[in-house]
Amino acid sequence: MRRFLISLLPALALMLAAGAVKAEGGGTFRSAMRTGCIEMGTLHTTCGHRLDETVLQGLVHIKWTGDGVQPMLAESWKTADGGKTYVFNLRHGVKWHDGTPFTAKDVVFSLNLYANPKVGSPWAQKLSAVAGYKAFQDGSATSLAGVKALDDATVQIELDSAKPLWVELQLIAISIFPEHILGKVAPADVKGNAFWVNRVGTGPFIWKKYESDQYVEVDRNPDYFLGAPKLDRIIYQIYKDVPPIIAALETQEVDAMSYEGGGVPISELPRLQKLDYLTVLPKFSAGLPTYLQFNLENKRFADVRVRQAMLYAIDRKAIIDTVKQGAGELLNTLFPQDWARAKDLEPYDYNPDKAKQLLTDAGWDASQPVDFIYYYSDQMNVDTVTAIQSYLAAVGVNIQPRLLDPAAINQVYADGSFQMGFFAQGMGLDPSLGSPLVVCGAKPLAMGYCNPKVDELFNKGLESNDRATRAASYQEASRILNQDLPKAWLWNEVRPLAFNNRIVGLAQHFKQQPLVIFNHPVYNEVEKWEVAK
Amino acid sequence: MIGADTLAVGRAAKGIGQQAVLSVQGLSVEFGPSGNSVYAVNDVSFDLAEGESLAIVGESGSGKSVTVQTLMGLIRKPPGRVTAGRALFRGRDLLAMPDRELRQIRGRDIAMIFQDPMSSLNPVLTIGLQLTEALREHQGLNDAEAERQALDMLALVGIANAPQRMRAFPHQFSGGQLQRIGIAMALVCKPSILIADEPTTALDVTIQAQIVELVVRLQKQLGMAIIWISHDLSLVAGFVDRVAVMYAGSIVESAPVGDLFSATKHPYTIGLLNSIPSLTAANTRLVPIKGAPPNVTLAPTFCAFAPRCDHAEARCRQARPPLEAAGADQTVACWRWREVERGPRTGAGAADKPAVTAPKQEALLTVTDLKVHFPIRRGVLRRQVGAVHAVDGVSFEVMRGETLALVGESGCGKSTTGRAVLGLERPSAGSIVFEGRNYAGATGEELKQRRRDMQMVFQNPFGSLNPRMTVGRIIGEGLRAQKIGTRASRDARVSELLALVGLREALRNRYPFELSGGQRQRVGIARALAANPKFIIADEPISALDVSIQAQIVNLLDDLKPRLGLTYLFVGHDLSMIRYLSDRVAVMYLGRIVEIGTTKAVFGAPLHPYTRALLSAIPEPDPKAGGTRRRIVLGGGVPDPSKPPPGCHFHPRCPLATEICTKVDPARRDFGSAGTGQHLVACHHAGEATS
Amino acid sequence: MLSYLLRKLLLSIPVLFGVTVIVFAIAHAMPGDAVLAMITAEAPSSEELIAMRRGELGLDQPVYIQYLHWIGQILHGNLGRSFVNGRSVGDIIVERLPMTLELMGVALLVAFVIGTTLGVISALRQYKLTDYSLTLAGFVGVSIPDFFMGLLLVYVFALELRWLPSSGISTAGENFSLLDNLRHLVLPAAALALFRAAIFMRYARAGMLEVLNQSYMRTAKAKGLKPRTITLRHGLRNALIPLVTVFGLALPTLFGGSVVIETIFQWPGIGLMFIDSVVNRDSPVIMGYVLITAIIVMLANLGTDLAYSVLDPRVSYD
Amino acid sequence: MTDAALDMTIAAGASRGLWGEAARRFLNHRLATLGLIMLAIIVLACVLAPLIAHYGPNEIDLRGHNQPPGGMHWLGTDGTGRDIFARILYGGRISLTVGFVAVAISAAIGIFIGCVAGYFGGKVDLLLMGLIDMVLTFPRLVIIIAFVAVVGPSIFNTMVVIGLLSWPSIARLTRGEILALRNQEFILAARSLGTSPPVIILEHILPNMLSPILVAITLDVATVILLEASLSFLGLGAQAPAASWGNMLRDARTLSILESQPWMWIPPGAMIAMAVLSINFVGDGLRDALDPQHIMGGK
Repeated sequence: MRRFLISLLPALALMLAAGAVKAEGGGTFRSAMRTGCIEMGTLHTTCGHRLDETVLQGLVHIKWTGDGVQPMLAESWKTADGGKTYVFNLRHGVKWHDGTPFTAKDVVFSLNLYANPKVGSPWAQKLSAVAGYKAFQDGSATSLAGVKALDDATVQIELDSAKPLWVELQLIAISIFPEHILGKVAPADVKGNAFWVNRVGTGPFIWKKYESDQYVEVDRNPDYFLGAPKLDRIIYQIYKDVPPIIAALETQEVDAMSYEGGGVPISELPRLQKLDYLTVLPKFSAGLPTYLQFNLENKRFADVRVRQAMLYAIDRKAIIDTVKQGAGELLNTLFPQDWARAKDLEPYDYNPDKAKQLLTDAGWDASQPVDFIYYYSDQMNVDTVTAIQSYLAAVGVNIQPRLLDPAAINQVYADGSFQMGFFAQGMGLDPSLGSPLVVCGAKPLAMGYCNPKVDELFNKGLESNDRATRAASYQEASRILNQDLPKAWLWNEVRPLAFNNRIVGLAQHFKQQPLVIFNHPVYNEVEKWEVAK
Repeated sequence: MIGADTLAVGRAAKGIGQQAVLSVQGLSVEFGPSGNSVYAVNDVSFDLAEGESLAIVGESGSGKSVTVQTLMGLIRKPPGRVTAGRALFRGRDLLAMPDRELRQIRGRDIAMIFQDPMSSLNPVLTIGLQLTEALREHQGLNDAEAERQALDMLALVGIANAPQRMRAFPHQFSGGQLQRIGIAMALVCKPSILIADEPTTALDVTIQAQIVELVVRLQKQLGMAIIWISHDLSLVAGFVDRVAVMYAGSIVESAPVGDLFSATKHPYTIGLLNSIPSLTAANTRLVPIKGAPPNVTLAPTFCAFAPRCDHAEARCRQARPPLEAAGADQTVACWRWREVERGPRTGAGAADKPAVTAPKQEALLTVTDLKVHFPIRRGVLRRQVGAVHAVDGVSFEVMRGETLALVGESGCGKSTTGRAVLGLERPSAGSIVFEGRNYAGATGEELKQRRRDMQMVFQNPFGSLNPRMTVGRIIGEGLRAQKIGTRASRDARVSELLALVGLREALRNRYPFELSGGQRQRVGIARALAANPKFIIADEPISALDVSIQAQIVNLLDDLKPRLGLTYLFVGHDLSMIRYLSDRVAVMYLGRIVEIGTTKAVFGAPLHPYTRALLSAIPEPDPKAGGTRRRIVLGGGVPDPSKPPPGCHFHPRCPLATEICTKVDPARRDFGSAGTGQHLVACHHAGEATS
Repeated sequence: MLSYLLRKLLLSIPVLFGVTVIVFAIAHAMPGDAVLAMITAEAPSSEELIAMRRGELGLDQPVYIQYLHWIGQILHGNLGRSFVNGRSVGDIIVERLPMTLELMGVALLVAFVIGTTLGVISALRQYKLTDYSLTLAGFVGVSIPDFFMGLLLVYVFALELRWLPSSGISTAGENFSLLDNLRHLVLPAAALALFRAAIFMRYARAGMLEVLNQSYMRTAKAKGLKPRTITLRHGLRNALIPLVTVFGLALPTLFGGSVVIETIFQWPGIGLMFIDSVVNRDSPVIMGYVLITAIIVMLANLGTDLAYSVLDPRVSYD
Repeated sequence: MTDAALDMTIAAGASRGLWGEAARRFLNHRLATLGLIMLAIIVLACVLAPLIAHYGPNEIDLRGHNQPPGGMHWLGTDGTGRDIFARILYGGRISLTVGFVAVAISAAIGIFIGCVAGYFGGKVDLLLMGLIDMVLTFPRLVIIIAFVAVVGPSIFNTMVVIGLLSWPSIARLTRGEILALRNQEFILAARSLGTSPPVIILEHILPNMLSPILVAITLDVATVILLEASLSFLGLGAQAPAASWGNMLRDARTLSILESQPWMWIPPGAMIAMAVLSINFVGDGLRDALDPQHIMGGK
């Protein structure tokens, strides 16, 4: 037996030695991606970041800096009537990865595909402003009346009414699909089509291989219309959980991680910061207001004093300083954007006595526990919930935290049994994106909150594309939301990110990016990144 | 075969008794840590001459097996330790040589056969492999040559069809065949010493006779010396040269076999001989040795037998008697051997067997055509494809006040019959009439009623008592079950019963594991007697006990019978004991009674060939008798009871069998006379002489 | 033997039927459904859309109809389609099962070989220092949960020593090479194996000790065989027989363990798939997974019976 | 007269009785004694947690978080400044309770089903064995994960679910014991005395099958503690802020805690290992002490 063990040793040593040689061809970028980012059967991208924009592209993308729109497949566009009719001039000479020329037909096809009720994309509503959308939805029309190809390289989109911000806020989400492939598929079958695991796009990288739960490999597209990429290929490695990603970053098995799902856990920062081959961006704004959600239809939370009391009861600053290790900025209203917030908001500084007083005034029944739902299972958020639980308990609010997965949470939303919870909502780009949280009747997140004044201000905010004009509306709304507290605003989330210095261009770009942009393709100049020599 | 013969001649030329091939001197073995030792073997010495056969006899725990296993280097160390002694094999000390050397001797020069043939062969290896491996190990033979020699040896021990059987596994053989294979395995290397460690204890009496005969024949053929370990003096009396009697780790007496029986010196040997009934000697009451064999946890500084010895005096408890010469070739370890003398059944408490009151001629129990079949299910749907005919049409009567013995070899259905009578097995057919009521198929209250009058004493004193109940509760269980008396009266009854079976009141709160085997069996008897039954079924009540204890229990049963007016159905296989204690005997073979009659008639003039063979196979505790009695050795073993042979079940093994026996099941015929009473025999050739 | 196998297979039909009922009940009792699981805050769905998706997936049917439909498919050898990506569940499982079997198989084999060897050594050295240390190590081994072992292994061998990769089944994007695959396999397999090696060791030791007391061992010794021959030829074979049961019982727990280990190591087997399908309420996949593992466990039990009859000539089934 | 000598020797030493004998053998087993002492200390410390710990288990002190052991916090504090020592003790209550309660549930079900199957035999046996086979084919952890998704994660649910899924092994053991015992001569003897079936089960069968079942149950407790740890580690067991050893160990998923704040995971890890270890020791000791071989007097 001993002899057997000894004979094993060389084999073992060989295996270990093999690990030392990193089999790396020139120019591979490895990026970690969470599971779920790959399934795109209903056209919307839950993790719009990184993968989509390298293969598929839209007419326009969000600019890297987050403050504008970058022409992509549309070279330029104009509106003559203040945003009711848009005419897009498409880029010439663009080819699909399979060599077929890209034309206006693809654009018309794609917009119709999104809006097609048989496809059932949740993002169909991004096109709800397009003329003929309703008729398409209720079956009285078979396509969007407002979308027309004027010629092979020009598309006209007509809206029901003038929306000056429509391109910036809605169109950015729409990717263009090859009509010559998906056009052959019945709309109802689009979801399960093999296209989604073998995509053909127009982007800088060509889809090569997808191994379920392992990786997606994309190769350089030398014909990319913004210039041939310098990287040979990108491998998106799929991870279910964050800790293995951190380990892989450390061991240089991956070069970057996506910021969906929390980025680098704050507790791991010191560890990664010690490594000289990594660039760590510890305070990357997530544009992610975090709050306590209340069901205002439940009598216990209907009294605004109860909600205010909870905010007074929690020492948010202490939580940010300790549990969150400084990563987070206090927020007292909905909007993470500075310009959308009034300066004179009630700060709700930690004041447990006031909290107790307010609860007494509101006749709070401390003996009844509160079902408290949350979703984030990482250590920092669990600690946060723990701290909240402890602070609330101190003033007589006995919450009982339950960690649920999305399906269970949606079920609780759907059956109305929801009481209270700890959530966040990504809305970094524009204050208008917060409307699902607070406008009357918005299901499921508004939770019974309805203030017609707020609705009016949100509508007003979309009537102009002048920031100063818009700011007035949103700042007014921020004051109301600060007082009404439909949710108890806690802080704006910060997402630390880490990148391997091996990839030149990557970290530099993120340093310029002001905040995390969720769910929308970003023009990230990936074709310019390269592997350091 | 040829090899074996020439070898035998070579050895025989040296003659017997000329020189000691093995000389054991002062061997002592302890187990466990010092200070808390078990003194298993104390200062044992003996010589074994070339070609001699020596028997070492003793009860369980006497150290006989440990002695020989130590010689072979088979005891595990630790916990075992050899604390003193030498064992010279042809001048070389087995105990001092390194294991590598000893290994060369083991199996080649000294071979061993063991008690339980089933467990001493490796169940997962073929017989062929196990037979040949010693040859390959010791003689470096190639596979073909080893196989050839193994085949020769298998033929020599009488395994038919040897080439095919080489590829079979142990479970495919019967116990008797396995022991033959065990012997072949031991003898393949033609050893000069064969150690046989109770090789027949696990076997039926007819098979035992086959094995003994085989070993004796092979010893002559191969000219080897034998050490035969046994607990049964009667068995070895017939064929060994010398006997050494061991007690509590020491040899207490050693003598040529004739002298040992005729001029017995040691009180223990005398006690043993008085404990066993003889087939030929007068039927006097057994004289048991009192007490039970000791646990040897005290340093051997006194005579270990003293607590049980009627002759013991102060000296015996203070110093250990040495083994000293007490005759030409006889040694004995007793301070008082000169004063002790063996008379016919002498000793304290010796008396004639109590006069048997003539049984009333009134049937207490009548069993008619009883059948107990156990279904065999096979196949995908578990359909019944056959049945084990455990009891296959048995009829008998038990008269009030008598002891009817049901005898036969294992698997003949005698225990099942007993259980069926008590309702522990459901009869497939037949009637069981007890005091005029047919109880066959009785259930519920009726069954409970029957159980008030009938009780059973079980075989295994270890398994038949609930280990988690106190003695008192065990004895009182029947009273509680039958709801007899009050708590106080039941308590009193338990005390009464304890006294009745000769147990102290102090044992009432003990648990079975704290009792000796004999005491447990007394508890079992007391339990059966609790509700004052009329009828006791004793299912091999003594077969698991040591010889000296057997007599105690037999005497107890004997005493209780007239006192309590009991009737016994005694199930057993020890024929000499049965002859001693029963009034009538029924001999069973393969689920049927082949012969039934008074003990005197059946034992005196057996008419069924099976009965004759059975009786002839009984060892007799008298070396002289062994020579004069003619043994009928039956071939083969008992057939599978699920496929009993057609016609007379016994015909495949019967020396008298003719055409008719293979076809017609013989009816029972009465050969009795006024003097002998009813004597039924089921045989076409009953009474005919064997050729 | 054949009729025994047939009978066992026949008996397993009602058992499997019960499994389908239970697993269906569980999958459908989970709060929320596949449609609700797909809703995210970023992609809120209208009630019409939800209703439409439910209709497509058949979730609007009465529960018993859904069950009958599912069972009907199964009887046609079809495990249905994933609610999430519309792929055939059978295909997904066929694609991923080999990876799980690789992980489990290697872990089981390693555990068995190491555990048995050490157990036998321990038994042969009973009451010696080797025995005491191995026994103690075995006790400690069964006291450390496998997920924790996984973490420690990653920490030591991937992060600190950098000997082995921290996750995955092979280097992403590279052509498959066995060596690369094995390097990825070492840590997860070790995490699964160590706990079980300790169990095998305990049983092997007990089995060997029991065998050492058997009289056929004494017979073998009495024949003058070499100690090694006695141990290997006569002892080991008999000592291994009871281990077959342990082997059989290890399988269901190994499926459970692989779920955790596959998650920790991002091993793309059916365990990882199962966790995803629970989160996604992808009931066809959940049910397919449990059904397939149940069938594998049953077959393994049959295999155990067969192994018995091969290893132990005394065993014959009818 | 006959057994007088032996009577005397027995009378000389006081009878230890059945349990006394078992206790003696148990205490002779060194590891078992060690295990029992360890277990007693652990259980006692957990039960007396309010008296021993200076802090409540959920008492946060954000400004004093992540403190290494020393000073007022013997084992340091965690990410929200809770006292690890206090959480270990209170967490032990949960972990041990889960172990004992889940096993109690499974033992109750298992023994009942095993008794019914073993005693009645025939079709009932066939049916129940089918049920046992069915539950045994489920990978337990997997089904528990699915089950917890159904009923929601909580320590109560964990206990019940584990209990409801863990009985087959005990049922099988019970049935096997009954089948073996049914053929023992003392059961035959009881039947022959006219003892009724319920009394036979109660007085003869149950006490005699107790020891192997007790051993199995003891070892099961260890397994369940590990199972709870696995579930809590996956976030499916004890819910924050409640502590259990398993969810405390969850902290070790964070690599920097694993590396530089070992006081957060070594204590719960050590407690799991120690509890399981000591229970295993005790189980092993019980196995030896209650070995029926000794009291049945077999060779």
